[in-house]
Amino acid sequence: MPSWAEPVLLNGKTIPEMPEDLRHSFLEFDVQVRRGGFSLSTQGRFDSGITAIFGPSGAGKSTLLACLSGELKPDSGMIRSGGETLFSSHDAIHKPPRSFRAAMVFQQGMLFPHMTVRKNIEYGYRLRPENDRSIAVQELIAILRLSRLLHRAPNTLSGGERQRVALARALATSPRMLLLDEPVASLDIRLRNEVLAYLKQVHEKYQIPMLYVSHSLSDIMFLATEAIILESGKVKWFGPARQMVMSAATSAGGSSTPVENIFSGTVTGPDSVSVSTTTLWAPASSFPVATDVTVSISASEIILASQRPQAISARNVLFGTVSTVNRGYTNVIVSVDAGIRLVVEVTPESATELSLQVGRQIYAMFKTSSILVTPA
Amino acid sequence: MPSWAEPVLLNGKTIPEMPEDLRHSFLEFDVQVRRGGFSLSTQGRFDSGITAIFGPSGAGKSTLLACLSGELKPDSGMIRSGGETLFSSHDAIHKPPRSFRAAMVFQQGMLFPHMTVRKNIEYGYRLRPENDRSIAVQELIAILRLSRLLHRAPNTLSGGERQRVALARALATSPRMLLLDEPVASLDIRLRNEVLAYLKQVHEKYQIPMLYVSHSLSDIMFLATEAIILESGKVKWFGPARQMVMSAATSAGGSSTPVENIFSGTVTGPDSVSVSTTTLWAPASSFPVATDVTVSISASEIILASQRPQAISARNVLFGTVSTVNRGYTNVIVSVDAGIRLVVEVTPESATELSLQVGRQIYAMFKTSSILVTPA
Amino acid sequence: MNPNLDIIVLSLRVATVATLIIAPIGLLIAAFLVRTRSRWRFAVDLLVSMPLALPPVVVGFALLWLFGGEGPFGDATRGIAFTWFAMVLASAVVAFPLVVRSFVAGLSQVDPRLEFAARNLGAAPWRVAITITLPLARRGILGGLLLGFVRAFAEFGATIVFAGNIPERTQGIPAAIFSRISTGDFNDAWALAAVSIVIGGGALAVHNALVGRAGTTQWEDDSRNA
Amino acid sequence: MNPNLDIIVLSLRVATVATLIIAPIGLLIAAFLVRTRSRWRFAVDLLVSMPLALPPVVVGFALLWLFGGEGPFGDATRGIAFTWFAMVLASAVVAFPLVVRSFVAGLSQVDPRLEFAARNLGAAPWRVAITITLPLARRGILGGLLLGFVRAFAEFGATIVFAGNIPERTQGIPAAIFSRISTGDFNDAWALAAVSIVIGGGALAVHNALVGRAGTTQWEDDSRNA
Amino acid sequence: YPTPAEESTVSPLVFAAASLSDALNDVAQEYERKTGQNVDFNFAGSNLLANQITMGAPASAVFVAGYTPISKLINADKVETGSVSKVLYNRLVLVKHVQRSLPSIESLQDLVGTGSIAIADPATAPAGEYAAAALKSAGAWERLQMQIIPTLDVRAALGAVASKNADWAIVYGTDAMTQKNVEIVLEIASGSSENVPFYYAATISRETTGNRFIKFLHSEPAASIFQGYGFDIVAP
Ligand SMILES: Nc1ncnc2c1ncn2[C@@H]1O[C@H](COP(=O)(O)OP(=O)(O)OP(=O)(O)O)[C@@H](O)[C@H]1O
Ligand SMILES: Nc1ncnc2c1ncn2[C@@H]1O[C@H](COP(=O)(O)OP(=O)(O)OP(=O)(O)O)[C@@H](O)[C@H]1O
Ligand SMILES: [Mg+2]
Ligand SMILES: [Mg+2]
Repeated sequence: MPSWAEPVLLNGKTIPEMPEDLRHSFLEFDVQVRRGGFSLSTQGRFDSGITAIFGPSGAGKSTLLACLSGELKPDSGMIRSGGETLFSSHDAIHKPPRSFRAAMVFQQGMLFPHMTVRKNIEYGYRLRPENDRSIAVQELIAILRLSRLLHRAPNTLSGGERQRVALARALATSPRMLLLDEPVASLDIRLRNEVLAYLKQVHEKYQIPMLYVSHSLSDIMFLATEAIILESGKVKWFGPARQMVMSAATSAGGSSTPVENIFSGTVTGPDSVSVSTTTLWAPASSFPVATDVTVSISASEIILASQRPQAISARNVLFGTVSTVNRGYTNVIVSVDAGIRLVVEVTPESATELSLQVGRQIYAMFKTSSILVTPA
Repeated sequence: MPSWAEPVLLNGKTIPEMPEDLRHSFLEFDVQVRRGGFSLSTQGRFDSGITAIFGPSGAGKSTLLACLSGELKPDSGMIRSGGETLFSSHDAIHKPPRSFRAAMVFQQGMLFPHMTVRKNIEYGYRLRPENDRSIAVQELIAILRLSRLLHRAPNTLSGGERQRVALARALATSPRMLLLDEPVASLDIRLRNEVLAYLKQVHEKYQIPMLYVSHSLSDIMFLATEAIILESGKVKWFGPARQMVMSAATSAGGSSTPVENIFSGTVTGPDSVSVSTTTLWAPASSFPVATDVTVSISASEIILASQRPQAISARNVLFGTVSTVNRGYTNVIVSVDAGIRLVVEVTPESATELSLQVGRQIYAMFKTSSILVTPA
Repeated sequence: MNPNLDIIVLSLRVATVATLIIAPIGLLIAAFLVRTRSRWRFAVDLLVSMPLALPPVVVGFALLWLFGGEGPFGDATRGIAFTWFAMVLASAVVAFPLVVRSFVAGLSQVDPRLEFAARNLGAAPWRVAITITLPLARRGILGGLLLGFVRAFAEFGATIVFAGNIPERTQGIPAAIFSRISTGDFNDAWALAAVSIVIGGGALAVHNALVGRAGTTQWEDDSRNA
Repeated sequence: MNPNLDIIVLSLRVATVATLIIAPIGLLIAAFLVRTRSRWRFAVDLLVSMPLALPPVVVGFALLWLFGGEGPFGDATRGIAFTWFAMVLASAVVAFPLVVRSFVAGLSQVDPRLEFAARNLGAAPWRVAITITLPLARRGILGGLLLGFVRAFAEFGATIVFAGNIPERTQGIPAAIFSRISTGDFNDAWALAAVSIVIGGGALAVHNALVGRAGTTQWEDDSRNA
Repeated sequence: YPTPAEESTVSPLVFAAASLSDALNDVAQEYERKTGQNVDFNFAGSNLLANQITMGAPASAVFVAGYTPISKLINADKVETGSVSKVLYNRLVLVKHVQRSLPSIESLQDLVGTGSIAIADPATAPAGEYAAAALKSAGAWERLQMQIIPTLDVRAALGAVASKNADWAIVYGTDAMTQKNVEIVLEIASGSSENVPFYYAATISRETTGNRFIKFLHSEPAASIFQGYGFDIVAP
């Protein structure tokens, strides 16, 4: 049974180990494989959520996907999906890639050069029994903006166009699982957001589990529920994506990648959400009232004050008690219990000025624009 | 002579046209080319800075680089670099790619599959006369972390490793110009930052002009001095990179991509910078005092208040006068003259509450962590 | 020219059947050579290439021995020599190495990752072979078929030894040319040689049309000429 | 076996020289066929392939006519026939189409964007050809050289007509085998055939070693077997 | 062209029928031992040799089987008519595989309906031409049409029987001697015209070294070598 690499400390909290009897584990694996000097040795279990795979260049992310798609036969170990053993060195089982039904979006695209874009997209689609085709090609073409490209040869496509075709081709197979290797790396911001939103929608609609390799914390934040950090072929960390993002951001230590506060909330009005009993002013959104949403607030955008501020453009002002203080070299991470538990990043100087210590009562304020509301 | 596409309004300011007699224009071009249904028709002049090329997928960014590197012969037009005419349909000049000396980092890597990583990197290096080799291979190997990969075949490299080798190969030729097609798209955050910092350093040290295709505003912010926005094969906009980023961010309209305030400043202490006569508290940095730096502050992280806030963790509090108010659907962009000119993004509700209007006197505050200080 | 017409038809038929026989076997062997790591690879490679290393006449004698009553198959295959089918066999054996070499070249240029992509999308191996491998190897495959057909069509040495030179039965164009030359019928001989060249050129044209303009890249396609 | 040794050496020399002559010309023609859009492509292609469509004996007669003193070059080329060099010419002509086809296959699988990458890095066209194009086309190039060498080595029909079968002068292995068979010296004939096969196998082994294990991908390389 | 002075140093090149190669190599050796003169041969099928010479091949002399090739050369003015001489004969024999039980044959007519008969192609090989002539003169040619297998040359006909692919073959007696698993069933003719004559002739416009060799071919030592190989000598 898989046992997780040593959990890392995140804001003073320990990430619990995965429970042994995770009921809905959709994919279970324990694979070892060597490639020249590199060796991958990972194990894990994924449920039907979206799992981000994060890690430095050369960590083994693509290698792991290659194993899980049946492309690369592991040296040893096992891969089980939905109760079916796809690979087991012990039992000498090695099912063909077809049985994996894990559609792959390759880092290099891998479009069939001798087929038009349409033929590429329809390749796997046509191989599915008709009553099994849950995702319509027409929909994919529309959403991924491919209609102008359908009759083109892959080698005439731009980088971003290739990635979209590869994505459409994979989705068109109505796969049991989706393996995405940096699928939006060469898309512009707008397309990237659209594609990510669509992936999320696909996941909600069809409950297709996804493994999503990305170097972008904001993509992961947006899309993933679970996350794995791979380093040198080993799982360094596994847990909820939001915690991973925080961990990665703090360990990166820079102010460029934000530490996020992430809450489950409910929409209570056109520009307000409630998180447990606290109501927050959020940017205007079109979510209907009572929608379950994820609310995230960047830790660096929260301001602390010892007195209640007056006539201020920050519309969210909460009162609470400092519960932990972690001093770093360039910043101090403080958590404040204010009905909700806020993680706040301040400078060491501010921390001193405000005499931040456990038990200190304090105001926390942030602007509506600091709040990101996304579907739960 | 090139004439620019209609300038766009940025926070009420008009971007001036490029002066006709830009003295140091290093690269001048005016190219038209058709590929199937797509046609590129652009003109421009670059000085020896770093120019970002920004634009949606399929806009023609790679096509433009192909023209400027001599890979794709334009249907008509001209390309001049450092006074030398490299291509001119009028004069039937079509110099070989060698004469362009514009080293390309391809979107698809294009490593030579039959050579080791080292051979790849040294390929162009060895072709330079010895006294012309300004960038040492050893340095590239060290900075791009390639030493472990030198004897490997390109097809055993991970996506990020490939990109780094491609970059090293191009830099090793000590080119007269560097054409970069999303060179950091599949690098992890840390490597990406390192590579960008190195590119900047290379540029400072060797004054190699660079054209940098990227979808990442923060990369562009960090690296580029000028920027071009390409759309459907046409230059939509040309101007200083910082203004492009602001423009793109506001036109994207979302809160996810920040509007930035960007200033030239000087380091005045370990954690302070001055912008004109105003001193700001910045994150601790290692820039020596008196270094010229670029200071940027995200517009959405600035809080406005009608009274002077007391005992607050935001260490920068400026007092000024509202000079412009632009109301959008989901946000209001306000500029405040407070010694420096700050652009602030607030919600429509806040704007109402604070009765923001031109002439209103107001406090603007932001945390040190909201300030990004980068080399000028 | 009427007897010549029969000769031409016979040669076309023999070359066509020979090519059709070689193609599938050649593909299997080429796939074995390209895609396996078997220790037998070199042995198979050598066996397949052997007819190339021998003058066709020698191959003819070898076939005569192999399929004759003294050979390993004994009397079972005795009826083959000096028949139409012997022509097919002789030309097939001689053309085989060329076909396999070309197939090997074609198959080995197919990126296995593209084949995997197809399998990943749900295709069974045979479907991958038909829809991905063969089309991507088509330059080598079609080149091999062209070489095979033309070589079989022009085969003389092995054929005349193994199939004889029986007018109206085993006398194809090459044997007919040989006879015409020997009897000093040079005009007829050159006419038949010209026919050979025309048919070879036709095969080449068909081949070129089928191969199409491969190898275009993003910047170097034919849209510009369109 | 002493006279046989001379025969083997002669055949090796002829095949080697023929291959060396074919190689550069074949490369130029293959490059022309692959890289240009010339209207002459088909004509050149056909001309080059012609010897393949004809029985070698016919090719031999064509050469004899062409260079024999009665042809277009008149007496200028009269001395060539029935010499060592005639053997070289005959085998070269017969092997040429095979070599060019293989070269064409090799060159057309080279991604022009890689060639551009090299030019972009400062390489002149000739350097690109040597360092990028040829190595990337090496499967086709080496395959062509192998085919050419082995085919030239086994050439009989054209050679015996154009160069004759003069012991110690123009009698290579194939002609020697023919002579041995003609006089019933079967042991000697088969021994020489075996030598042919061994030399062909040697060429194949050298070829395979030079080609190396091409076509490995990221996941399918040989590190696992190492 | 070599002057007479050079004549002794330039060896003649004799275009000779392939079936003579063993015997001629021995004869040439003997000749060289006796005269110090070297002789080179070009061995191939007689019709091919004739065609080569017609097309300008540099032969000093020819030594070919059957009348057709030599007459072709005479008609083309390629040989000195006066130098043409019939040197020897090769007998034609009917052979079968030793292990094959076939009807016993008394004369060529008996072959009708008995199985396939391989003969060298009458159109291209003198041995075949003479075999066909023998069958014609026996009155069996027309009726044997469906049984006849024309082969590349006489060796191929022999090979067809030796490998049991054909039932009968008409081949040179000299060849039949070399093949252990065939036996001679019938001598086609004991002397006369069905024996295949081999002609020697010097070519025109070449050095005359060919003429000296002819004298040696008719000499006693050469005759005994030829006889040793099974040829019949023509009385000079
Ligand atoms: N055949 C091989 N020989 C040696 N090392 C190999 C081989 N194949 C892969 N590797 C190494 O294995 C490591 C993992 O590769 P992988 O492609 O999985 O990385 P990755 O995590 O996807 O990185 P990236 O984010 O850059 O794409 C890399 O360091 C790579 O160099
Ligand atoms: N041969 C062709 N036929 C038709 N259209 C072509 C051809 N080659 C390129 N194009 C189109 O030209 C446009 C510009 O391509 P280009 O590669 O320059 O885009 P890009 O700006 O680099 O996009 P990306 O960010 O996705 O890489 C694309 O829409 C592409 O589809
Ligand atoms: Mg990867
Ligand atoms: Mg591009």
